[in-house]
Amino acid sequence: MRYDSATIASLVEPDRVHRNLYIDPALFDLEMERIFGHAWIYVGHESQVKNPGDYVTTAIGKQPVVMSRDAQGKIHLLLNRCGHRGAKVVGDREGNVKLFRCCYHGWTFKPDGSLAGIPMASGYEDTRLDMKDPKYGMCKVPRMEIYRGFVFGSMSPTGPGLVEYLGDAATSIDNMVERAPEGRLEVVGGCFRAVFRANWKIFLENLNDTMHPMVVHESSVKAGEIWAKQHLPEGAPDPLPVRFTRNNGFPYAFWEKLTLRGHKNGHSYMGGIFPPRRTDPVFLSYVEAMEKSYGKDKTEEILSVDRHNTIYYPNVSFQSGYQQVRVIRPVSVDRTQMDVYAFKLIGAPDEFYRHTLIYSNMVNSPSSIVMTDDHEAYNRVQEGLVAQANDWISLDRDAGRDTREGDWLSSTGTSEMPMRNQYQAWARYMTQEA
Amino acid sequence: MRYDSATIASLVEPDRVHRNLYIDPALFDLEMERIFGHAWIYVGHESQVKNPGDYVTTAIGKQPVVMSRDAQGKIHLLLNRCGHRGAKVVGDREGNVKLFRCCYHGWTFKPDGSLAGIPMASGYEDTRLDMKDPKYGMCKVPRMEIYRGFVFGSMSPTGPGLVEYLGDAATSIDNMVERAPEGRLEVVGGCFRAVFRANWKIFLENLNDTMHPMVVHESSVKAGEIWAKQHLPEGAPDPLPVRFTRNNGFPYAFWEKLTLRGHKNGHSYMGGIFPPRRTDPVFLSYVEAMEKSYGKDKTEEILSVDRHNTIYYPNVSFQSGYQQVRVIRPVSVDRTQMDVYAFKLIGAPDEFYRHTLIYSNMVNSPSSIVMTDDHEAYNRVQEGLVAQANDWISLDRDAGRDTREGDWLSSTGTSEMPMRNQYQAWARYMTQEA
Amino acid sequence: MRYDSATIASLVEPDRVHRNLYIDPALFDLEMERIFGHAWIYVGHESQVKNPGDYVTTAIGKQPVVMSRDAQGKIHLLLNRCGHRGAKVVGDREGNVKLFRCCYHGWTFKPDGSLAGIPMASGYEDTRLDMKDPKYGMCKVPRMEIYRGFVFGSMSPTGPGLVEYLGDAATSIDNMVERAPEGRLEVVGGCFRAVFRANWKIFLENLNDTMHPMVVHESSVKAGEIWAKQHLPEGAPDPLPVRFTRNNGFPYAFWEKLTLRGHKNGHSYMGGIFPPRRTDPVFLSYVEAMEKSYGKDKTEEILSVDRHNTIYYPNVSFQSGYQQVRVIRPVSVDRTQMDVYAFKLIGAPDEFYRHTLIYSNMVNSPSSIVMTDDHEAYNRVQEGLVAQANDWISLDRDAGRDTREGDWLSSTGTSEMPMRNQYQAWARYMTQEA
Amino acid sequence: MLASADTDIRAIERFLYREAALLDEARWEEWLALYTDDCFYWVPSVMGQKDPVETVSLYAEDRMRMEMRIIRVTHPRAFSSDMPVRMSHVVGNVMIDPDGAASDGGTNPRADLVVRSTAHILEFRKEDQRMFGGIARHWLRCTGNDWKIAMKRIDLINCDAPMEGIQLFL
Amino acid sequence: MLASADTDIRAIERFLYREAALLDEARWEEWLALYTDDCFYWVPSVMGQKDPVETVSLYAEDRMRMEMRIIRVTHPRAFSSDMPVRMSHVVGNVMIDPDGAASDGGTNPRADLVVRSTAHILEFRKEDQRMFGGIARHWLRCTGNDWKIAMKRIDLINCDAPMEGIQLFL
Amino acid sequence: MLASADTDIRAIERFLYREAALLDEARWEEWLALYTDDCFYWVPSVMGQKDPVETVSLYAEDRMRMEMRIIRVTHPRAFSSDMPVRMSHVVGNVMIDPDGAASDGGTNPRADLVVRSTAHILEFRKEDQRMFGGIARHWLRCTGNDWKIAMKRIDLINCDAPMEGIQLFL
Ligand code: FES
Ligand code: FES
Ligand code: FES
Ligand SMILES: [Fe+3]
Ligand SMILES: [Fe+3]
Ligand SMILES: [Fe+3]
Repeated sequence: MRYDSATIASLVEPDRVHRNLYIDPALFDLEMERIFGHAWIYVGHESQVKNPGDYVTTAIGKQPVVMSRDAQGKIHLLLNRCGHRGAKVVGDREGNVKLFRCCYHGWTFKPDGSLAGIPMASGYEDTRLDMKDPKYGMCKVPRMEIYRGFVFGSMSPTGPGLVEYLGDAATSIDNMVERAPEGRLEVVGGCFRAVFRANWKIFLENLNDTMHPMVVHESSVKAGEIWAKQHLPEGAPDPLPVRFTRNNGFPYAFWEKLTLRGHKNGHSYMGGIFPPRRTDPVFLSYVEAMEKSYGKDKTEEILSVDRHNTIYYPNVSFQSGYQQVRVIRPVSVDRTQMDVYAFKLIGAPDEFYRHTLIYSNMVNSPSSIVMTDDHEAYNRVQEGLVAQANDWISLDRDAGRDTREGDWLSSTGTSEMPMRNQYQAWARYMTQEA
Repeated sequence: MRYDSATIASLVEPDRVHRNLYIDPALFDLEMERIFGHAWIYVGHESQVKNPGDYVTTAIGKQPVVMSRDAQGKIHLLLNRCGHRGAKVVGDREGNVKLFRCCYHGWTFKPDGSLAGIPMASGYEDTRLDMKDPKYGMCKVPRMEIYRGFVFGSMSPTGPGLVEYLGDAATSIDNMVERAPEGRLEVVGGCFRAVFRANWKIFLENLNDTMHPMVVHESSVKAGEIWAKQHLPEGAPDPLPVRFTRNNGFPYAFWEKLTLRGHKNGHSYMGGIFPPRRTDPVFLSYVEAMEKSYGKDKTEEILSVDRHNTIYYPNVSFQSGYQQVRVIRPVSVDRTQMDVYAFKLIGAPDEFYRHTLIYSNMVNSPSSIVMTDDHEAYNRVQEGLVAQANDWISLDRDAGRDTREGDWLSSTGTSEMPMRNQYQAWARYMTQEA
Repeated sequence: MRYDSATIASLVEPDRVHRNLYIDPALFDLEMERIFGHAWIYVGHESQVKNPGDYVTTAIGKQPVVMSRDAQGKIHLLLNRCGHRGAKVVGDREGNVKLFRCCYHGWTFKPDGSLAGIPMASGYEDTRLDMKDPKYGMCKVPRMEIYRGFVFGSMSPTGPGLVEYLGDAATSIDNMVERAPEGRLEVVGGCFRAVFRANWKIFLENLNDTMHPMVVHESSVKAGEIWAKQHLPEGAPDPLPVRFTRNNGFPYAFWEKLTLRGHKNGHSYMGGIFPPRRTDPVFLSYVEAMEKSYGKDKTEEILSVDRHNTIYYPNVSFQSGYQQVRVIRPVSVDRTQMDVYAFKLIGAPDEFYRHTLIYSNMVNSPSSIVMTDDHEAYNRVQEGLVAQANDWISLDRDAGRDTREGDWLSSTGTSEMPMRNQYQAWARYMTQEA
Repeated sequence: MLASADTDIRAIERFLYREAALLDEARWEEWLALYTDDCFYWVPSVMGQKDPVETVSLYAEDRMRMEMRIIRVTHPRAFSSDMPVRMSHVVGNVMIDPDGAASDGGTNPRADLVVRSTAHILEFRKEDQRMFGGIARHWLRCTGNDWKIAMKRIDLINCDAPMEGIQLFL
Repeated sequence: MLASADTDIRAIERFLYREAALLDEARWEEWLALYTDDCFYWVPSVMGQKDPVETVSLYAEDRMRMEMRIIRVTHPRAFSSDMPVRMSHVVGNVMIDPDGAASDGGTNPRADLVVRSTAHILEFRKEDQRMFGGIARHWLRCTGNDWKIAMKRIDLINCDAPMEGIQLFL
Repeated sequence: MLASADTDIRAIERFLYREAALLDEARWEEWLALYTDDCFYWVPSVMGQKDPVETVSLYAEDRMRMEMRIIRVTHPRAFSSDMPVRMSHVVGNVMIDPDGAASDGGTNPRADLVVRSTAHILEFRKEDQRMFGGIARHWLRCTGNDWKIAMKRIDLINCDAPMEGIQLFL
């Protein structure tokens, strides 16, 4: 089925969306074109290509992308395709090169994608081939912008700039960066690559869905509670693994009181669910380092920004308190890959990063006792939507109660506002033919 | 390719069908809509949900379905999808619950599918959500009817009732039920799930195809014969395993004389291939139990109804003599799942059920030495139909010789009448746009 | 997307082709219809069915085909599908039969495909079925022709004859046959079946692509060089394994000087890369045998024909010097199967065939240290072409410098002329509707 | 003592390896010769199946049915096998299973010991491979100076999954 | 000397087979009882990963987290497991690994020897199977007349591939 | 007697496990050092292939070609390996094979005994895994107090199936 804009618009209502959004391959292809082909897509962090010649492979929707740093230290986003006959140039995940070299006929490319050399170039005299024509190089992703070290790309040559796009949802990124005593972050070592059998939008819905944790995560909530009851003296502070699991079990009243804000471009964030100030020695020595850098007040100001997941529509989520960044790549209408990165706060004590990793391993690993339940829930939605029972998916919770201030919608912490907000953005993108 | 009714009609002729019926995914999707979306589809047996709160998961075409029994003992057919955001509610194959609970946000549903509870329902005040609106529950399959314990569902709110639909093809079900001294049947334990790589209709064609056994099953026929020759004294009665295999090797004359009748709704049945009265002690004690319940004459009458496979178009086959029910779920145009159930005749001696299981294990198991050859034959048809040799599949055998009496067609036992009859029904369904 | 001829024509320019040619399933289906459904497709060699009743299974595009030899010694090409209900008749890869027998209902067919017998044929009296009607047999591939033992089939009843089609590109076949002292070839034993994840045309492009060996095969070139340096005295002759690997590393000047000729029907060949006359005793005794059959001059003439790969568009490549024939079967737009046969020169010393096998095992095996790099290069092209960077694939090398003589184009040895030539043929086929 | 236990297990391993080799090489007669006349071959269709008489089984074969399967598989017209099935068995983690008797499904075979092993079976047919895995239990009866198999049970981890046809013994 | 080496390896094999059996039968408490109180269970996410503290790991669990995982998996509301996961472990190629200590990722467990084996693990869930494979290393501590596992490390050959959720211990 | 047989087999198992470990860790030089100078490495392309000289083989390599393969795989420009291939070998069902000599394909290697085992090999490349399985035979030559491999033959159950490229030794 081919969709015209009117049809597409009719699939999204203020308080519900049509089931086809999740299961129709034709809509998925359109999304790759109109959303992932236009919006700012998160591709990586500067620190993944520290030195001249460093590169990593990443993606924009289904487009294979290379992020590289040239000799002058400038970062570039290239489509991973040779200008000759189209071979994927970079096969591995990361590395360092002077020149990229295509495996097929040995054309070479500078880290900025420009064509550096062709064996026996004489064969191209008086032909259409022009070595300066970027088409014969590794083509650049039309636009790239970097916000405080985080690299975004857009497949569209035109459109709002990154800063305008992020709007002041960017404050979550700001806060994550400022949480580093030296104001710099770094990706160390590997990342997680998880796959679930569900549409990518189901993941975005989940990130600020505060009605799911106590249900989906009940078994790990209980694991934390039961373990604590078995092993800890009454009223002892929760060790991190207990906190990371049992907090999902907070009463509804807690979640209802959380801040929940949605930005007009589809972004949104929710308030924090972990105590912003911990009392363990590791955290205290971290605060010390912070105060050394920023002074008491500024530190206080930074650490009091207490947010859990911040979504930058359509493909990334930041969790600043434990420095987690989750990036998705849609694979097909019913399959999505999620990459999870843990960031190191430069200037924080080494032990502090250990805690970040404990969070990653326990909460965001493919073998996590927490996240596997989220993924199973996504899969269940995809399985259930096969049923034709009803063409509509409900987004009714607290519908009609959102309050708008400027670019933002606010609501009670358990509202489905963030999803309604996402689908308004979705409809905007999807009805832009062009 | 999109099919209009005229095109579809042109694919079925009285004595042949077009190859696209088996290989075109577009036709398969239409079948799911127009046949499995309208006809009465067999979903299970009452005894699979004996007690209040019992449920089993099943399917109507590709629709995931739950069969449940409520506190009042009433049976319901529900689409396995949550009224909130569409998650599949029931993940396991069977169980017992007071309420179904969705894994995602904890909405609960009564066994009749109605919405029982929503955590923090306050969030839905003054919204479109109405807890009484079935759309927010687990939707009911539009129609359900039970015939003598066998449960059928239809995705269409209108159409002929089940009794009218089965017509007096229902007599095969009647007979299977009456074969229980207490007039009740029961599914015990598990079932077989077999998969073949062929279109679902090829299975239906096969069930009353009496020209295939001596060829397809030649190796197991020989297994029975050779084993018997090696181990049995001249003229000794066949042990069951020998009978179950060698009987497929009866001479053509035997098959030609078999009854073969086709009902206008696509159903059909063939005469029996096993001696209706056995002489072993187990069978004799069974007859005794029958006569105790029914008396001599009625027992005689029941046991003299001698039919092998009865097909209820489009998805189930009954074999009453050994209480086998085979149900298919189309998976894709070239893949089909078949579930096989063995029924216990309530009131029959335990040993009698042992014989039923011997039949199941030997004839209907995925590792059967009989059925695996049928499935390979189906796969071979699917593989062969890739060849464009000829657009038409022959159904010529005894074409033009069928005799009609009321709802029924009759023919010689080796006629392809049942397939011709199936495709007449197929064309009727498939040309009902709506 | 459906393609009209104008659109298709616009996808091929003299010096570049559109990316969709490699990735659009709709174009692939059209190719199966218009190219593999019309052109002469190589299916096998007479010696694979030496004796009456011998058969082998093969394919024309996606059509399953049987090559058989009847009692009179005549070879036939049959579609592997039963005239009854379409089952694939031949399940194994090769064998010998009096009659083919369908596994489903036992219809039998002569090696020429004609219907030989139907169990209980009486059932077909006065029906549409006519035992003489080829539709009820195993249908013949519309056309078959044999050139010097090599069997080709065409799914189109009309079109140029094989000899006209091959044109004098046939000289490469002539030469391979003449290289047998007795003028006959033979396939012995099995063949290789390799699969790569790329479009079939990428393989054809590669066969006369002389700019790739020194790059793609660099690791095996080095393997040969390094091993030689480690183990051989200065200036010692290369053992075959060294030659088979290191020769790919010849300097560009060598390749540039190679003959490269493209025939109007899409065929092409390149000059040889191995010394046409070897000095080892095996080769010398082979020359002796040749001279005994042909005399000195004719032998000289035969052995001086020095060609590497000759492509017969669209599915086979001959390498006469080591008697390698590589045949492709397109599986899907991004998957291709390649079968590799090694031929024995009848009359050559046994040892000579050993060398042929050493070549096969080292260069054309799925575990070859040479070919695996080619296949990875094909896969890389397929992976890279996902990137929308640029709609066009460059065929610029030496564009505009091809010289035409009659049916032939000539160019420098490193030109992309053969690919340009292939795509001219491609466009011709693909724009023939009907 | 431990040494002898060790010796025993080695001999048992040799015996099970031999059974696997005969299966992988389709030497059916020799394979069957490893079984007692009153043997039983059981592959349940339900995880932890109680017995073979109350619910269906993938295989529940006495010697008669095993013989029939062999006649059939080796028959020239067994066309399901005209693209032969090939198997590769790894017999892993061989252990004496003191509690093994409990899983005999009430068949109460006459045996001297129960051996438990892990079966990983790779199957090839046409152009596809599939993997079977699970727990195999052998009821072994000591006969003179060799073993015979009185009963074999294999609990496949996918015993209740939809399955394409299985031709051979596992 | 060789004989005794041989004896040892047999005993170690029996021990590892027992661990695998407890995993395959989901007997979690008994399984955990094979581990020391200061145990560490590690499945790296990078091939040849240096340590568990500088980069993420699929599993990097001390006994506390192992206990939590067991509580969770056995909890009735662990709905990810309402279609149970089943596993089949082959423990192959069991060898004493003299250099094994080097791969402890700096955790320096107190152990008497390191055993290296090849793990082939077939997993079934819903209707699918998948295979895990790689090198398993066990740091064994001798306790009276039995062994305990002070640390276990599994290097999966697909450790850095995109993966669907893994529920259980490998 | 049995004990010694037992001892032998243990030593042979250790030897084969070592070979597998070297393959899985890509320690090619050490791996090749297990082979004799006149060794032969054979993977037929046809089930039960008679010999390596009348029909093609997936591998039919003398030491020279084995060395070349190793040079190539370890060469920085072996781009087929820039997404490295990883393997995991289970060596199962190790048995002395008295009739093994018959399957030497006429190469008649000088060896003291033939060992038969079951090979289950899991391979990972890019993001996919595939499984190889079949019968491995090692022709072992006694050299002083250790073994060397004079010939290795692996009969894969999918030897004649269409295959994607195989990079490494199996
Ligand atoms: S395709 Fe990259 S150099 Fe030719
Ligand atoms: S999807 Fe079922 S409760 Fe939300
Ligand atoms: S399909 Fe071939 S005989 Fe019926
Ligand atoms: Fe969650
Ligand atoms: Fe049948
Ligand atoms: Fe090449």
